[in-house]
Formats: sequence, C-alpha cells, structure tokens
Amino acid sequence: MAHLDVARIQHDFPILKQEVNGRRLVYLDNAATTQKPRQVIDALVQYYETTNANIHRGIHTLAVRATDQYEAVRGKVAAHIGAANSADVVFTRNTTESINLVARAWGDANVGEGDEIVLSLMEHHSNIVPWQLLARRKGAVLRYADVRDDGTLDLDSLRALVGRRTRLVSVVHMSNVLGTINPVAEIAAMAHAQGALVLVDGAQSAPHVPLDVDTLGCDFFAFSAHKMLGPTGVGVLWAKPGLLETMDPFLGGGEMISVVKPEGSTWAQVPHKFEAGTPNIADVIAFGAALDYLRHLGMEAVREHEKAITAAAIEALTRLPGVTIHGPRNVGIRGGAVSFSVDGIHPHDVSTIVDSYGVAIRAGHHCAQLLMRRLGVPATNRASFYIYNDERDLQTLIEALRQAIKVFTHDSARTAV
Amino acid sequence: MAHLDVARIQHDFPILKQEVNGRRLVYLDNAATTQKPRQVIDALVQYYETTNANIHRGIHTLAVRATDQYEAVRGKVAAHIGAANSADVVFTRNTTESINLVARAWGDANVGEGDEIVLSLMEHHSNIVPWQLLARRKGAVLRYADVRDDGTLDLDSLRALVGRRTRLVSVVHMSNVLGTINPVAEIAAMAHAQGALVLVDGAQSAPHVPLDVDTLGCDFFAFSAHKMLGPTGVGVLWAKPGLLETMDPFLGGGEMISVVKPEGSTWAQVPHKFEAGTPNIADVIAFGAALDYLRHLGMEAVREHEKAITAAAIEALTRLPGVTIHGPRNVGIRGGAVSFSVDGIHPHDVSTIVDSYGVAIRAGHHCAQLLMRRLGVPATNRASFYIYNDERDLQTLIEALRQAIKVFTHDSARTAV
Amino acid sequence: MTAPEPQFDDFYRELILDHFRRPRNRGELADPTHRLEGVNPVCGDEIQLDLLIKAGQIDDIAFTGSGCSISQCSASMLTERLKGRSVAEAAKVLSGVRAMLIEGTPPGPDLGDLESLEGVARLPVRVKCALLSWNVLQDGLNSAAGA
Amino acid sequence: MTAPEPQFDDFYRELILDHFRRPRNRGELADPTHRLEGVNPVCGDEIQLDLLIKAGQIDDIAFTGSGCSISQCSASMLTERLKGRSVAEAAKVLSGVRAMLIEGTPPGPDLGDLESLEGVARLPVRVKCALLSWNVLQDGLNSAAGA
Ligand SMILES: Cc1ncc(COP(=O)(O)O)c(C=O)c1O
Ligand SMILES: Cc1ncc(COP(=O)(O)O)c(C=O)c1O
Repeated sequence: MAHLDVARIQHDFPILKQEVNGRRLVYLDNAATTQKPRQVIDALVQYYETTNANIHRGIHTLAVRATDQYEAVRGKVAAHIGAANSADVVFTRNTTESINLVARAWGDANVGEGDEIVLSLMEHHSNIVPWQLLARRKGAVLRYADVRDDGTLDLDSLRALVGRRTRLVSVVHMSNVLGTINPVAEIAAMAHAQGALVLVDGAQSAPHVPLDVDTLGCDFFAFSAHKMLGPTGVGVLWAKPGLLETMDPFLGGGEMISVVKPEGSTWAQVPHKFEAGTPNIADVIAFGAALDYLRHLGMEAVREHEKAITAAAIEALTRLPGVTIHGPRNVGIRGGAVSFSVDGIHPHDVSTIVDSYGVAIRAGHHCAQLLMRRLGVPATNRASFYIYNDERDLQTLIEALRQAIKVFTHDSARTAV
Repeated sequence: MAHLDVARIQHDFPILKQEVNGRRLVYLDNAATTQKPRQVIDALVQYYETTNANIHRGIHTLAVRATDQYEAVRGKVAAHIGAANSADVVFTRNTTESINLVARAWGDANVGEGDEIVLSLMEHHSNIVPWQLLARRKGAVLRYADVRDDGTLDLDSLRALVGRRTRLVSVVHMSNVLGTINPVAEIAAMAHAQGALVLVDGAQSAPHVPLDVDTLGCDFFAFSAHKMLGPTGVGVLWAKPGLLETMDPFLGGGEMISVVKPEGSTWAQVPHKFEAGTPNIADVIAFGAALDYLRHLGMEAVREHEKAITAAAIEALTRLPGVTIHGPRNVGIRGGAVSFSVDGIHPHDVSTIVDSYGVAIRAGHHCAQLLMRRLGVPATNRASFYIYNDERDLQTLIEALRQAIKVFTHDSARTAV
Repeated sequence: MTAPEPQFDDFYRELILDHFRRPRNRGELADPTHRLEGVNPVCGDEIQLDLLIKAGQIDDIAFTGSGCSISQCSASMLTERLKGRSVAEAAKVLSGVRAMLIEGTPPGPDLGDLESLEGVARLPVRVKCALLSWNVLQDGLNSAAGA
Repeated sequence: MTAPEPQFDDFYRELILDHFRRPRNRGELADPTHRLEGVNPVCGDEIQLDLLIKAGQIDDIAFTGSGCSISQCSASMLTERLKGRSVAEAAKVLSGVRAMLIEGTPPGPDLGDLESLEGVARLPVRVKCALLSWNVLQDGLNSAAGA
C-alpha cells in the first residue's frame, strides 16, 4: 500500500483524530459518504468569511468573486471525468437529483408508451425509482439485466434485453454493494447499436477510479461530491456535448431564464438552464478543493491503494469463520465496497457490535433491495475503504468482527465488567 | 435603532471585517443572500470535524448522531414559522426547488386543462416559471394580478381573477424588489372561498418578519436558508398538515422509498418521501444554528430594527437629486428591500461606482422581469438591509450615491488622480 | 488494548445468551383468536404474533419471525412476560416498555425481566427493532378490544 | 476619508465626460446596407447598428440604443473609430478590442482612442456591456462577407 502516503493523508482529516465509544474512529462507511479533509473545510470557511454573495447577477465585487469561483469548479469537474467542455457540467444536489433530471428533462420528451428502459438488478434505488416514475407517467416498460452469482453483471442477459424499443440503458459503473465495476464501454456500444442512450451512475466510480467519459462512451454521467471528499449538497450531471441543448428545462425559476413574459419564457444557455434558483454556491466551491485534493494524489494512485487494501480485506474476511463475501474477489474488476454476511448474526447486530469498537460499517439493504432479493439476503454488512484507510483500520475491523462472532457463538462469554 | 445590539451582531460576522476595494465592506445585498455569523460557520466546521456521516440508514455512532442533528432542525424550522408538526417540513435546495416540488408533485395531479393559477406581476421568476411549465404540461392558464402604482398588490384585480377555475393562488409574501408585504391572510381567504389552494413565497419574509403559518392561512410556504443567515443549498417547503400525504413523490431514489420491487415501489412516510438521495446534511444542521441565532435575537426585534433603518433609508434616498423609490413608503407594510432609480444613470453604472466605495448593492431586474415591465424600467438599483446594517452603512451608501451622481452630472469633475 | 471495554457487549451477551439461543414460545398456535404481522420495512425485521385471548385473558401466545437479535429477543421476552396474563396487564406492560424504550423512563417493577431491554434505549437506531413485536401486540389488543 | 481614491471613478469620468454626453453618430442611416440589432438579455442593454458598406468600405455608420453608459459609450466609440474605414480594418480593430476586453491583451496602436475601454477589462461583469456593439458589428461583417 505504498501508492499513497496514508499517514500524511490521515493527518488532513480532523474527524479521524476523534474517539468514538472510547475507541479510535475507524471509518469504513465511505460508500455512504466520505470524510472531508481540512482543505475542504477551510474552503468553506474561507468562502463564508471573505466571498459569500449570490452569483451570476451581481455587479459588486463579492458577487463577481463568488461567480468566478463557482464557475471555475465546472472546469475542475470536467477535468476529473475527462470531459472536453465545462458547459456540459450541471450542478445538482446529488446523484439522485442528476438522474431524476434526466428522467424528467430528457425522459419525458423521449420515452413513450411501450418504450423500454434497461436497468440491472444491481442498481441503487436512485437509478431505479426515477425510471419507475417515468415509466408510470409514460407507459414505458422497465427491464432488468441479471447479476451473476459471482457478483458480476450478466452481460448476456443485458444484451438480450437491449433492442429496438430500448430508449435508454442506465447502469451503475461501480456497485455500492458488490464493488463490481461494470464494462460500461461495452454496454454503451450495445445500446448505441440499437439507438438507445446510456446513463452511467458514477456515484461510486467518480471517487475511486480514473475516469474518461469519452472512453466510457456514455451519454450521461452522474455522481455526488459528498462521496469524494466534497461537502454534502452537491451532485453533478455531465451530458455528451450538444445533448443538454436538446433537453427541456427541469426546474423553473431564477437564473435559468433569458426572457420572462407573462405567457411564457425563454431559457438561459446551458448549463445555467438546468440550475434554477440560487445554487449551493459555497459547497460547489468547496467541492473544487476536494477535486484539487484528489488531483494532487492522482486517481491512479487512489485506485492502486484501494486495490491493495481491498485485496487484503477480502483475504482477511474470508479467513473469519462463517463469513461470506458478496461480489467478485478479483480486485482488477472491483472497487473497495466489500459486502459480507456472517452466519447466524444479523447485519444490524454486527454493525452495533463493531461500532462499540469504534468501527463504522454499514448494515442494511444499501438502497439496493432488488439486489438483496437476488442475493437472497435481507441485508448485508458492508465495509468500504478510501484514501485514509490503512492496514491498522482493517485489523481493527477484523478484531471487532471476531468479537461479534464470539458474542453470538460462545456460551462461555467473558463475565460482565 | 435600539432594537438590536448591532455592534455586537457585526462582531459575529467575520466577512464584515474585511475591506473591499480598499474600503470597509458595506453589504446591502441581503435580499440576494445574507452573510453568515460565526455560529453558522462553526456549526459547519463542527459537523465535518466530529459528526459527518450519511443519515437515516446507518447504525454506527456517527450516522446516528448526524441523523439526530439533521432531524432536530425540522423542529427549529417548524418553530420559526409557527408550524405544529415538524413532519410537514421538507428540506429542498432553495425556494425555487420548493415551488417546483409543489408544481410537480401537487400540480401535475391537481391542475388540468383550462384550470387557472393566479399569480401577481410582482412575483420572482421562481414563482412564475414553474407555473408556466406546469401550464404548458397541462393546458392550464396563468392569470396575473396587477401591482398598483404605489407598489402594493392590487387586491381588486386579484379578487376579480380568483374564481371557479382557480386551483392555486401563488403569491410572494414580501416582494424582493418593492419590499411590499402582501396581505396573505386576506388572499388566502379569497382563494379558499373558491376552493383554491394558496402557496406563499416566503423567501423574503421568513428572514425578516415574525411568522405564523396558521395566521397566514396558506397551504404551502416556501423559503431559503441562505437568505436568513444559513448556508447555501438549503430550502424549505412547509405544507399544511395532511397535504404532503396526498401528494405524489417528486424525485425518486434512496431514502424516499419503503419497499422497492422491479415493477414499482412504495414510499416512505412524509417528509422523507420528498427527500430523495443524500440530503444536504451539513448545511441543514448549520441552518439550525442560523435559526437559533434569529430566535435569540427575536424576530420582533429584527423586524423593528429593519423598520427603523428602512425608514431612514427611504428618507435619505428621497433627498438625493433625481432618485425615485419604487415601492411603498410606509414601513408598516414593507420590508427592507429598497429599490430605486437614479435619473440618467443606468443601475449597472450606479452599482459599479458604489462598489468602488465598498458598497454592495444589486442592480438589474432582480428576477422580476414582469414587474420591471410594469414599472416601466429596464432595471433598478436595490439596497436591502439586515440585522448587521446600521446608520453608518446607510451613510456610506448615500455618500457613494452622491459620488455616482456627481460623476454623471458634473462636467467639472475632479482631475484624475 | 487499554481502551474501555465496549459497553454493548454486555447488553448483547445478556440478551443473546438467553432468548436468542432459546427463544420462548416460538411457533404458531393451533387455534389463535388473533394472528397479527408486523414488518419493519427499513431493516426487514418480521414478526408474526399468535394470541389466544379468552375472557380478557391471554391464555396462550406464540411468535415466529426473522430479523436481528433485538427484534427476535424482544418478541420472545414479550411472550414469556404476557402468557397467562390479563389483557389489562398486557396493556400496562406495553406502555411501560414503550416509555422505557422511547422516553428512557426507568423500568418499573411490572416489567420484570423486560428491564434487560433497557440497554436498547441507548441505541436509538435499534429501538424500532425492539418495539416491533410490541407494536404488533398493540394491534392485537386493539382488535381484541374491538371484537 | 483616508481610504484610497476609488479606482473606477477615473475610468467612468474619462468615458462619460466625452462619449456619454456627446455620443458620436447616434441615430439611424437613411439607406443602410446593413441594420443589425443586439440585446443583452441579462441586463437589457440594446444596440442597433446601421452600416453603409460599399466596395469593402464602411462609408457610413450610426447607432441607437439604450442601456448602461458602458454599452452606449462603446458603441459611440466604435462608430467614431470605424467610419470611413475598410471592412478589413474593422475586422482587425474588432479582434483587437476583443483581445483587450476578454483576454486583457494591452491595446495595440490601431485601437486608438478605444484604449480607454481598457479599464472595463478590470470589471469582468461589465465586459459584456462593452462587447455588445462589437458583437453586433461582427454580425454585420459576417453578413457583408456573405453578401
Ligand atoms: C421573493 C423571492 N422568491 C424566490 C426567490 C428564489 O430564492 P432561491 O434563489 O433561494 O431559490 C427569491 C430570491 O432570490 C426571492 O427574493
Ligand atoms: C451506486 C450509487 N448510486 C447512487 C447513489 C445515490 O447518491 P446520492 O445519495 O448522493 O444521491 C449512491 C449512494 O448512495 C450509490 O452508491
């Protein structure tokens, strides 16, 4: 794990210095949201202490400064995902809103009665429910590609579903439950061959792997700042050049208009057409600091670090009695979200017990009920890693899991303290 | 102006200590967004340094802590507007999104072909465009109540428009251009008598006047945290008890579901049904600190302070040569957003010149193009006051305006420095 | 390790060593007067409660279900505490459990062994697990009262 | 006041004392070969530019419009600088003005008095006001080239 200077990185994260339940905090819930480095927190403070103003309309110094800082982050986002134009970057609240934006602003105009949208059984609810709502509005049909027992996407099943009636294929890039990285370029080629567009849910890939939207070949790419060192309240929707221009507005209001008349209005240029009302200015600017931080580390190094710790985690977990891992074992095709079950212990019990050792993991359906049903489990435990996690964190997790197993399996428990 | 201890308040706002263009910053663009007190900035830092976690689903300590802090703010919001139940408070990004939420989640189901929505000519674009989009989707008709020459809403014209076909009356509580406070209770009675619902755009009232949604009698109330000491990225939609339950979801995704099945899903309880995806957790929690700050000052005292400084501003502006004020002069029926024109000087020129004296005012159409047309001006200047503004700020503004007028009206300008 | 002993181990140990491994009254009744189900959609916990109520008396009671140890142990304890008791007493115990779990009220003497659930009140996110079977019981008492 | 003299006063004074009070070539041409309009929807500035182009030469030019002093003065300066010049020279001046306002390139000698617009580059939010008439001119040159 020499790809990142983890000790130095940990030093940048104030929250990691705190104790939880009298223990060192071991934060392994990074697929839910990541912690924030000092640089990001400082950017927020700096913004509110020196710049804060509403953007785009103001002529005074603070308004100009805030507008410049806000707009500059679009360029950083574009750079992070290999996009050519920052005008194709729309700021939303989160991945969920980005996908809903496409479902309304593109879907309502392009999906009709009997048209099909292809998803997969490993999608997050945020990449299912917006399409269910669209399907209900328009009489469209949803189709779900299967997941193989090894936790990879069943490409044959996907191929069989993509056809003449398919308008959109919307798939997750990296599963938040299984860790699986899907072959998006291949899927995009399949979809495009049938004239369908492709949306990629990048909520778990944007934080963890080097990205290039051209290589991915998708039409839409959605992700969240809060899962990649940035503040809560900022999401991104990227669209292929020219695509946003063809779309109807999503939310109406200030900032997104050109001329408003009683009977109707004309719209501002993209991306502003899709950013109605006062945006989350401060957090977008602080997200810029998060992107700087990641660029400084290098996404290749981030990926290598996570491959190493994920491989170690899979190995250590596999050695624990009664532990089953859900998802591929080969770290070449997966990221650092590691789901597992422990025989005879409900995930909620596991989570509560390891929490008492300062270890934060997630237990539940991970907003992926279809996948839980496919896996045949009510819920799973999930440990997910990021740049500040190291071998010691992993060891603490394993030790805490050992205790949980002990509590549930040995009558001969230690006497109460 | 003894209602607030302004000197002490100023001390709480780090940004006010800075110089702009070599001058003391005089921030008079509060209707666009307000500055943030130390307490709010500290709450953000505190959250990210000790609590940060995703909410609602997690079992670990940080997740529980974050969930509790987030949910506690609903109660503070309810208290601020006199609402009985915090479950009727939905967090959005801003006022604009709150209104769009109603237009989609209530409007799409309740407004049909030929139905009418009554607005006024003094609405902000955010309370116009969502209804234009709804009208286009549903074949509904928009009607605009007139504004009188004195800047008040023409209630007779409104009354004449509200009839059998009216489904909704949506009006601004306090105009962001004229300062006018509209008699919402009277309007609500009119609307309810015809079976129409009432939405109140409280973006400018929630920060500035004591509120009680019961007394207002409205069905929906929308506002933004960033205009009331809170961070950017947080808005509120309040709905009358029972109303949210009857509404369709707006955005689909994580958090807002109960059970997800391939063919369709069931929804979480309100308000969660309307908060899809990871919310803007940190900023909602910091908004709690803003609400605490206002509660501590007392909204009655805030209102009295603003009445005093607004009266002084109107008097001082009226005495300047060539200055015309748009909006009521009686501070009993208006707030502290003061729009004015200066003969022969375009507002953009005024704004640029006063900015060089450190004074931030806004120039433009203030997202109210219909009102600009009604007033017969392309744009106005607007100074808007808040709790940290004092007589000295007002004097600096007046002095800077004097300079602007001098530059434009005297051939005998001082020689260049 | 010099860090303090994690506090929840004990709580779990107490619960689990007993009710989790040897659940009381687990199964279905042959002729229940009331059969009620409850699901916690958030975490998937499920409980089915069978009641045999005659003349204001809970003559027999049984549960089945799946989910975390807290929901299952709580159901087991419920059946143990209320078997053979009057409906009136059940209602009293029910409100005592609710007060303990939701408001953190210290358990009164009528809760008996149920006081060992008190630790759950310190785990707010798990309270709904512990309450599940009690909410199902409430439905049962309501329909018994209605009948 | 001991604070430094605000820097934009001078900029305004220079512009305004001259072109704002005595705009050059304000009005409409009787027989323009090209009449073009531009609006800045964000701030409402409007410019109408009339051109009389014969044999690659701008024989006459005039403007009307409304808006802030920067948009109106810039238009006045444009007409003064380009009246009687060749289309080729106009294109050169146009790109010089753009470079100065957008990229902050110091004005070359061919800009002449237009160099006094340089101060606008320090006011990024006002650059579009200064550029409005030049963008309209671009449309005119394009259509002249197309004709
Ligand atoms: C009266 C009024 N309504 C709506 C808005 C829109 O608020 P936001 O931009 O926060 O959505 C504003 C502020 O710009 C306003 O003043
Ligand atoms: C794969 C995936 N998609 C979508 C989301 C939704 O992200 P957000 O809650 O930020 O909208 C998440 C995270 O929860 C995710 O992991």
